[in-house]
Amino acid sequence: MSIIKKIAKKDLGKLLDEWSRDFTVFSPSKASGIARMEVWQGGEASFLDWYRNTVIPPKDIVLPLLEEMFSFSKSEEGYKLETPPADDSKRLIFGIRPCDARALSIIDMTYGDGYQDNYYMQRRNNTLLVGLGCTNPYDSCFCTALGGNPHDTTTMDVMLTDIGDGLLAEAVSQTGKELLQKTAELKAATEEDRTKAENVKQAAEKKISRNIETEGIAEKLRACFEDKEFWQQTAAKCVGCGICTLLCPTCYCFDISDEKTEDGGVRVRSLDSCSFSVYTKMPMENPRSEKWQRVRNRVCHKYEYYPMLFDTIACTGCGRCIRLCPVNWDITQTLNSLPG
Amino acid sequence: MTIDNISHRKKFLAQDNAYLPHIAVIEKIIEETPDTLTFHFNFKDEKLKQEFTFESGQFGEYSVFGVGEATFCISSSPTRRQHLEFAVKRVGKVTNALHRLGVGAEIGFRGPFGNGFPLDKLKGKNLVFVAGGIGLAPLRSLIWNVIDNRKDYGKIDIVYGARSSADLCFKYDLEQWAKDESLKMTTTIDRDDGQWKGKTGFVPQVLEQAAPSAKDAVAVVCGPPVMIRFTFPVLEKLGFTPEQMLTTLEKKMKCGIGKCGRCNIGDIYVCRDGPVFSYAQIKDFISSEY
Amino acid sequence: MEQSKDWEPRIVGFLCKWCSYAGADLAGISRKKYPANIRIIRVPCSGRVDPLFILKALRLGFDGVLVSGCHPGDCHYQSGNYRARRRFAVTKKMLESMGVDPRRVQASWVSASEGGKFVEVVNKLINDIKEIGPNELFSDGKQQPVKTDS
Amino acid sequence: MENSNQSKLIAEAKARLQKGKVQRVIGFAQGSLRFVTTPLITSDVDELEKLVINPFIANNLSNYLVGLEGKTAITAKGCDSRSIVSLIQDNKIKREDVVILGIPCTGIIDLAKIEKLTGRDRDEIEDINREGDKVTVNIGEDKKEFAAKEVLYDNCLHCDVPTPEEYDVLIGSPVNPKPEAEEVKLKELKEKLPEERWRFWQEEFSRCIRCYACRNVCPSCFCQRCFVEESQPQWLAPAPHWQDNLLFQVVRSIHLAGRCTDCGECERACPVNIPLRSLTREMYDIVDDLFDCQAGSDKDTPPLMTAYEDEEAEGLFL
Repeated sequence: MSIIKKIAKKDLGKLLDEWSRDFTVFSPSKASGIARMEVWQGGEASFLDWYRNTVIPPKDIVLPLLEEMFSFSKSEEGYKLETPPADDSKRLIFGIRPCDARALSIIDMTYGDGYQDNYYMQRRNNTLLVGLGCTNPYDSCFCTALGGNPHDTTTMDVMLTDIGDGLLAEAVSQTGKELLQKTAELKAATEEDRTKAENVKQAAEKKISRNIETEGIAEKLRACFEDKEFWQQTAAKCVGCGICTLLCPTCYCFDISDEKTEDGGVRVRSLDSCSFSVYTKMPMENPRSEKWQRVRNRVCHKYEYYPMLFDTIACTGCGRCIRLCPVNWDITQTLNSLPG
Repeated sequence: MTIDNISHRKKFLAQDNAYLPHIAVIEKIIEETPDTLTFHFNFKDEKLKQEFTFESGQFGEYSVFGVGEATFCISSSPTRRQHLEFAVKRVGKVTNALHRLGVGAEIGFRGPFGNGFPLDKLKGKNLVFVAGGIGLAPLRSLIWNVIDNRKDYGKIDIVYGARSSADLCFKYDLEQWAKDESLKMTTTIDRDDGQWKGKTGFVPQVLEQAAPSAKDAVAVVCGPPVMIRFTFPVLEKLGFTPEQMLTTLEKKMKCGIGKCGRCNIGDIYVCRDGPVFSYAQIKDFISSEY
Repeated sequence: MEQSKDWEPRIVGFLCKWCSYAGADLAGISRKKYPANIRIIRVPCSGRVDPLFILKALRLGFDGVLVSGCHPGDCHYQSGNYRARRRFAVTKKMLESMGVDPRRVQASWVSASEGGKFVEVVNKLINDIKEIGPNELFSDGKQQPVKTDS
Repeated sequence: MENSNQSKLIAEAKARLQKGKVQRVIGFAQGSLRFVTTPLITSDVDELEKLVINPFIANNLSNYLVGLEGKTAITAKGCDSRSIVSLIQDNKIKREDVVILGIPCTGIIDLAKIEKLTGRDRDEIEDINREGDKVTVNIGEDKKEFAAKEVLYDNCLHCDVPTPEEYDVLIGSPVNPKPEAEEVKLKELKEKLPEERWRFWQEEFSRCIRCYACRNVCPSCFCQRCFVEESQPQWLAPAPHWQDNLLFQVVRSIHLAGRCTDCGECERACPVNIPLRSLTREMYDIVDDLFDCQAGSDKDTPPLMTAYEDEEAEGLFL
């Protein structure tokens, strides 16, 4: 029997306060000048008034833009390396959207595969996802084309549906079940609430009109890999910046660099982007020196290579790359116009 | 390539954090060419020094702390484990920093990473090694490996070339191999430079003249991309099938373990699925992304 | 600004090799004393000084930056110092508009024979910097990694 | 900017492409999102039907000109025409290789401002109409009316060149400069104490994700290799520390001295809302004050930083 409870919107602040005792709670905020997930500061949960999605995807909570991998110091005995203390704090992301939650499961595939990426996995395993379904998706959203939907529960622990005066909370995972059970304040949802939620879900899904045909898309991309003219034309207006990758919830590529201090230094990793020519540049050559090659790599990585490797398209249709692109380069248009 | 046939990933040795280097000490430096050095090194940790194993063709991520990391294959053979070796051409930030180090300096090493040469598939075969410039480094590990287990293999042909006689690497090995009657060694330089008494001509042409038989043979190719691109067609002409041609690829790498993204050729990650590939695996991509 | 008693400003000077560097040299030869707080980088011409150099010096924590070249009209390369003048002017104005004390970044014309002027310039810069205190523009409380790449 | 202008633009572009006078046309087309336009770069005559002129043609398309082979017809607003001239001054393009289809412009609507004023996102708005100095916004039944100066981009508020100065054809009649409206962001920043100003920028650049959109959309940032990509020496940590983010942007602004035409493209592109134009505008004013320079106003003068007068800026030197 699934657990379904109701949270009155006016009590949401109190609920987040309560959860903040056991978790570092992240919730949507514009305090930094941009919509992103930030540590809950208490007070009224007013973000429901404006929140559609964040600009910075919530992946940055488990995969920060910048992190220290280890520090090194030199003494007479030689170099000594030290990793930062393991971060095993429990986190809870409140209000993560289904597209962004599913994106984490896509990053898990790479970071959990073969050699585990401990830095990421530790944070990921300690992070609870309390998702909030979308009632008002953007015109750039296309999650439904990729097997998701505005109330998809994949990888969530708890899923919330906005039913007007309150949020209907449904446990998805065992952890989510435990969370809801031990949260004292919650009332059980009524049959009427559930009907309302069902209607909300259906209405939201109908609002999404952007679409791509994913059937056979990996094969199509493979077939046009060598079609230089197509990719050049496709890439013509792209300015080659890193917005679509750095702010993509599924993009995980990074750079590693050393930073010196007087007596040693740190090795850091920071998110990187395949849109940059230096990304693949070696001193003597660069296999993707041209913009069209980089655009092709970005598209193919998501829609061809990832399906080949993990049987999953590495895109969840969050639409950020379309919304935030300074020249409105639209990946759905490219995918819908593949030759052949 | 699907998830099933990339299962040759090796278990990482001794520690969980694959991003954390082992400290190693440089024991000897050999000047190969004016811009290439070979470093002999050993791990500082005694236990690791004893237990470290690798396969020919595998690579490591080498750190100069404060400058960064760079990728090089292990150029010594696992059959000769007094120390490990890698060869560095001075081309960028990290390689320049390595060239400034002296004997006794400490570096970081992560690895071994990558798949290495499939020895089980080479056993009993005739082997044709084709290398250019510093591309001999990974092949050298395999060549010594094969020589040290000579009875396991058939005929051996080596074709090695460089731009000029001064650019030939591992001259001390070349001399030994030239004397070794169990193998056929051909060394060439691109253009006659006045001092060179041997063959001249580009590696692919010299290979074509040498014309090793494709029967029961595997060709192993490594060198600059342009040499690789011209060598495969020659091998095909000589009757080698794409499955009979192996190469080891070089790409910009950061993590070495298939996470950071940049070394892909299509859906193949050179660090994780390679660096050793058969031509059959990469021929779809080689013209446009390599 | 709180500062420890023994704080001494660290200054970097980009000196044109034809005039100001020779001027500094002259100051040394003629035993004119100037503080050891200045680290001199010889440049082929003041026109070589990219605004980036100035910003990088501040980023590395230097408390002041001096750019010095030949007097207008005396450039070994005809117009290098004129170009330096425009470049330096916009750099200084830009930094000022962002809230950097303009005294932190100064420029001078010092010829090869003006050893005395070089000493004056350095002393003035150091006194100015002592007045405005250490460069904390790029610090944020935490110790920041300082990259001292070649 | 009426529809007849759009037809005229299409006709002019077609004529040139059909006759082979140009190899391609660069203009604006309706984007894939409501109100948003997108650059159209095409050599296909039929595609030219997609060209639009409307109050949302924000991008500075001159950015695409550098490195193109052959001749190009390009639509250009006043500010864009200055960027083109600036590129000619810098010898990045040749005047004879571009056919400038000039578009007189009375200002571009800043959708972010409308979103802020209405509390609704762009895609929740049905319609936006501009007539003269009035802009009406329809949200469902609700109709809101704003003065144009409330919803135009900041850099349009005291635009010096509403009508392109350099063009081959002018699409429509010239328009006059708008009366100036106060720029709130710039004013607030100028009122801050020096130390507050620096901390303000520290705060702003803590958000920077180093996507380099500001640089990549900038027509004046045409260096083949930017200093941020140098590794020997490495001027900038590759990781986005605010210090390096700020260093990057200050140096970028200085490198643009005499080139930046105040088109505002960097600020528009920034995904994390850093008010970059407050920096570039500062530089625009500095070169105006010091050297009476308005970037891109005269294609026959050398670039600001390569020229000099015998006596200038002397007060700044010891």
